[in-house]
Amino acid sequence: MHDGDAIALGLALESGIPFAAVHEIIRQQRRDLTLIGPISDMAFDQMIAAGTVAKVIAAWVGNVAGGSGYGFRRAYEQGQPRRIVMEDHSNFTVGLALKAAAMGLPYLPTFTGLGGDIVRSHPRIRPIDDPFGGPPLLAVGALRPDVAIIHVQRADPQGNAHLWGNLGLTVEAAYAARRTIVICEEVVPDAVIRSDPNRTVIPGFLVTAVVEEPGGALPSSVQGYWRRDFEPFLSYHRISRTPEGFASWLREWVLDLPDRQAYLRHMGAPTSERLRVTDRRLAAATNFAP
Amino acid sequence: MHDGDAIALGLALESGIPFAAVHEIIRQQRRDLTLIGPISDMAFDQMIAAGTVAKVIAAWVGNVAGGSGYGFRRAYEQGQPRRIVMEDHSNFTVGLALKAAAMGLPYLPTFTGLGGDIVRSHPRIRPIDDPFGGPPLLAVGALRPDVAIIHVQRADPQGNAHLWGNLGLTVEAAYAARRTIVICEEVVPDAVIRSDPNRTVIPGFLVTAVVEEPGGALPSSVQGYWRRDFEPFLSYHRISRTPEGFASWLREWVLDLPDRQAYLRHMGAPTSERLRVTDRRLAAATNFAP
Amino acid sequence: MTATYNRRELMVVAAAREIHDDEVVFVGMRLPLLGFGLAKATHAPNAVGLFENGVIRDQPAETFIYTMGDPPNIAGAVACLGLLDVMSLLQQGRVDVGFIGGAEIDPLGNLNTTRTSGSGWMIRLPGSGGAGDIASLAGRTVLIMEHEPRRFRERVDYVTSPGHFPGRRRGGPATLITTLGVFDLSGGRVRAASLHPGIRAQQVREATGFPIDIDDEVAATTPPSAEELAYIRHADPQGFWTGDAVKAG
Amino acid sequence: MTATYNRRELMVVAAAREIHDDEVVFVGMRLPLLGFGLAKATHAPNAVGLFENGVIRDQPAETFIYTMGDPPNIAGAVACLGLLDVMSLLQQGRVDVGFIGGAEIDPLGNLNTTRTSGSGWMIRLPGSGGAGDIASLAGRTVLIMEHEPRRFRERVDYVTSPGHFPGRRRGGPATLITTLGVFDLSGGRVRAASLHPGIRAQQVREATGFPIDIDDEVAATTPPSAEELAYIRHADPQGFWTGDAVKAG
Repeated sequence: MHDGDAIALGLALESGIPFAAVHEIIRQQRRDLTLIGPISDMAFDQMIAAGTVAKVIAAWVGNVAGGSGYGFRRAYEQGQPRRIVMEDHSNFTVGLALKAAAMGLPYLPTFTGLGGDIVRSHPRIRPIDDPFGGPPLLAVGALRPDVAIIHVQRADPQGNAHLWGNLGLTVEAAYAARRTIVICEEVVPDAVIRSDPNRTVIPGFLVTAVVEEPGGALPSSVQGYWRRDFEPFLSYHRISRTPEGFASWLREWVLDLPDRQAYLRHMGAPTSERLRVTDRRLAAATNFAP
Repeated sequence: MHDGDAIALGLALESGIPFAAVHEIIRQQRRDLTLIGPISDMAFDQMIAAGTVAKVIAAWVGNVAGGSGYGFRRAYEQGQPRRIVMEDHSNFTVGLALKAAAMGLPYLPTFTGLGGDIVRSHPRIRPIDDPFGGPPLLAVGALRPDVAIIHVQRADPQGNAHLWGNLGLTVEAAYAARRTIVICEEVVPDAVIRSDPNRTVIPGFLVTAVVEEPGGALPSSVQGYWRRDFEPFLSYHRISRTPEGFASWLREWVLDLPDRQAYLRHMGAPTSERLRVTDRRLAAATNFAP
Repeated sequence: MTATYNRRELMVVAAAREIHDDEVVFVGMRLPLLGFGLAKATHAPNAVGLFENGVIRDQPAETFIYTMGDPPNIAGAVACLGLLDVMSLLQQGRVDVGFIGGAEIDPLGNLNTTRTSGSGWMIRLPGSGGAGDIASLAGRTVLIMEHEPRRFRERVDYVTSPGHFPGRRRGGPATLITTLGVFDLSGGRVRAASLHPGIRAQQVREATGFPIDIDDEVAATTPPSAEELAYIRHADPQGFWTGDAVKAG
Repeated sequence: MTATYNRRELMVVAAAREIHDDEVVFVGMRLPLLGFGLAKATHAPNAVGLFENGVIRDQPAETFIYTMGDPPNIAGAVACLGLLDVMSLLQQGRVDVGFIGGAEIDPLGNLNTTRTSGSGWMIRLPGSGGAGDIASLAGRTVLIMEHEPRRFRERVDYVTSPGHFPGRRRGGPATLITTLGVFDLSGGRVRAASLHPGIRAQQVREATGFPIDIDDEVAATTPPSAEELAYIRHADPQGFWTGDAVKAG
């Protein structure tokens, strides 16, 4: 991760948000980052309020539980702690921008957004004609992140990754990015991945690094591993209403904690036990025997 | 299925080819069909030689085991038993044509085929400019089948279908088609499908009909259910070299057999036992517990 | 005789009534999510629900969900696809009706959830999410709003989710459900279809920042039945979305 | 001292040598598939193989496969995606090298697998399959051909898989492996890199329907080692693709 990088994260929408990586980026005091994602939930708000962000390319920036993201609002409305540039999208247009890059294309056409202001004088979206004579469309230009940070359930050491539950734009971003970092609940033997090749949404040769970080997405959920912890989203929403409140949250939950293990300890065993999924609801048997 | 329909099948390439449906279409003496698929293996050749086909939209027409498809060659070279129109594609362009329809777009852009003859004066492919000023591209026009015939391992009564192993263009065709017919090895309770929603490649509301036809794809393979029977592809290749040979093959394997059950009986128990997958190589456990 | 209910519960019922059987519905969170479940449980058992994160459900989640990505919304879904898969189906015209909300609305049904200076200073809102796509591409849209003068503006500052406009290919706002009534937007203007019990026309006019058609004989919104209320209170036991404290949309 | 071998086996070895370690390879069937396995087993252990049906493998199938869709090619794959997924990776430039064959070739490396009148009457061939895409989009392509005069034409009747042409964005034919030798096509003309042991320049010229550069000191193709032969005969025990009877490409 370098200052000025364009980073895609939070791609599965409300689940699998790599908060451990988000907090580490804040601790490392990265600067001038561009954030890319559909609806980023409070991860983007935290990075913006911490002053690491110069630009946001997203469809929705806030706190899904609470609504407004106060860090985002302060940066956008008052330039505090710094001014940010916002490239507004809808979920579909940011998805098409990533998909275009994933397909090795300069753009993809769409009808979405016509008649609205998002696509008006947009740096990445232009009106085009249908070469077959149909009604006019919009061209959504390719968006290639420098880095995509993906949280999955399991991956092998080569980065071949099994992801289930919400997918959102995870696959598109992993294909599109110059570097893809896979964070997983478990690094597993390659035999586990090979047992179900249709579950491998990200082939290992696209992956730059594999990191085993159980609970690295908390307080967001990971299907089959962690429930969503609702309370931190609400309490962050309340406390981040003022810069002072955010600063105290930042100290308590990021700066004063060296890593995710410390975060989990600070969260407390009772909470993590409540959130950890222990019961099993397994996918039906699927036979790959040749 | 009606005369003149545009039918997509053989979408997973060499596996899951719905031969039972293909032979029934021949028995029903459908006429003037348009066939759509990537590499159709001998299914298209059989339908063409039987005189049911007016047009083929595909990247490859022949017999993967043997090479040339003699039925296709006779129709194309000599108009026997009838003249056919060929719309040549590459696998990528026929896939993009289906994907454009699946996305509700008039076309998708691509760089493939530039400098070659497939895309030259093609009814569905045109040169276009990159609205962002990059190098010129090609626009592949949307292709919307009237019917897509899909062979899957299991589906619930609503048509929610689990497919694993080769996917090819199955999903794109099911999304693009006006009507989608799902042929499955097993109709299963919806609980089986719900246990693994990421495995549901075709949502039921896109499906017009669900047919349980075990072995309906033989002699092509179905992962976890049937091995590929190699010999019938070679023997068909040999016998279909002459119109008389094809006629005798057609009588023996299609016209004189009322249905797929009769086909399996005619194939013989030893063969079907040899082809049936009995051992298990199960996908690793995947937990969806909330 | 009907049980007592609050306006949120009435809005959920009104939302449910906008869903017909066998329809494919692009479901939002909050009130529309409850409305979808209520419709499934009553008059629309065969409706199918799509969520912008890629989830497709033909029955509501077994337990309460705070976001569409919560694990209970995945478990038991008939399909869990990618965002672009469901958006493709939406763009293809396979979705009959979609629900969206907004901070501001104008007479054409344009919704603003991006930024507003209505209050004198500029306020940044979260943005479109999938709302702009649903507004653009669904067969028809149902809008859910708080009915307040500052939200009902002659012209919104920013059109996040386009309403009716010349050259629209498909769909557009059909119905607006507010804290005061149910309104028909299909004609490109706002006409009261029903006012919630106890709401007077004058009240609605005062709460609407632009001219609005209210017939003198305008009907009253049919109150929730005991069964409908029972469903809502089972689905939202804490009144998380339907308690009197919370905001709509 | 090297074991005896036939030309197909020599072509497999030549194909394997075109694959470098850590490369992403768009694998064909027949000889290139064996070449990929051989390269993995020898000098390119970290090469990854893509198949146009969506399969991604980092090791060959455990048992012999007749088509890339055969169940043994799925079992143990690291990924099984859709056709458009792997084509997207190809178009994105993530594939280093791809293998293709053809019925006819011209000096620019254009391949024809669609239709030809070379023999006087028109013959319809199966078509492109994925070959045209690999030829267009791979980082470089390796061509595999039967070396016969009727196949080596000044100009092919139909360009199914484009060779070198003005304005090409990327790649193009790098190497041609035939039953007679290995040829460098990178310059946009055909230059002999090596002739198979026992093959004379005159023989090659007579089998080539257009002028071809053969240096007097042209090297002989390095024969398969005993280890290489052992691998090939293990991977193709019946000589299904490498027996003397079969045809190349």
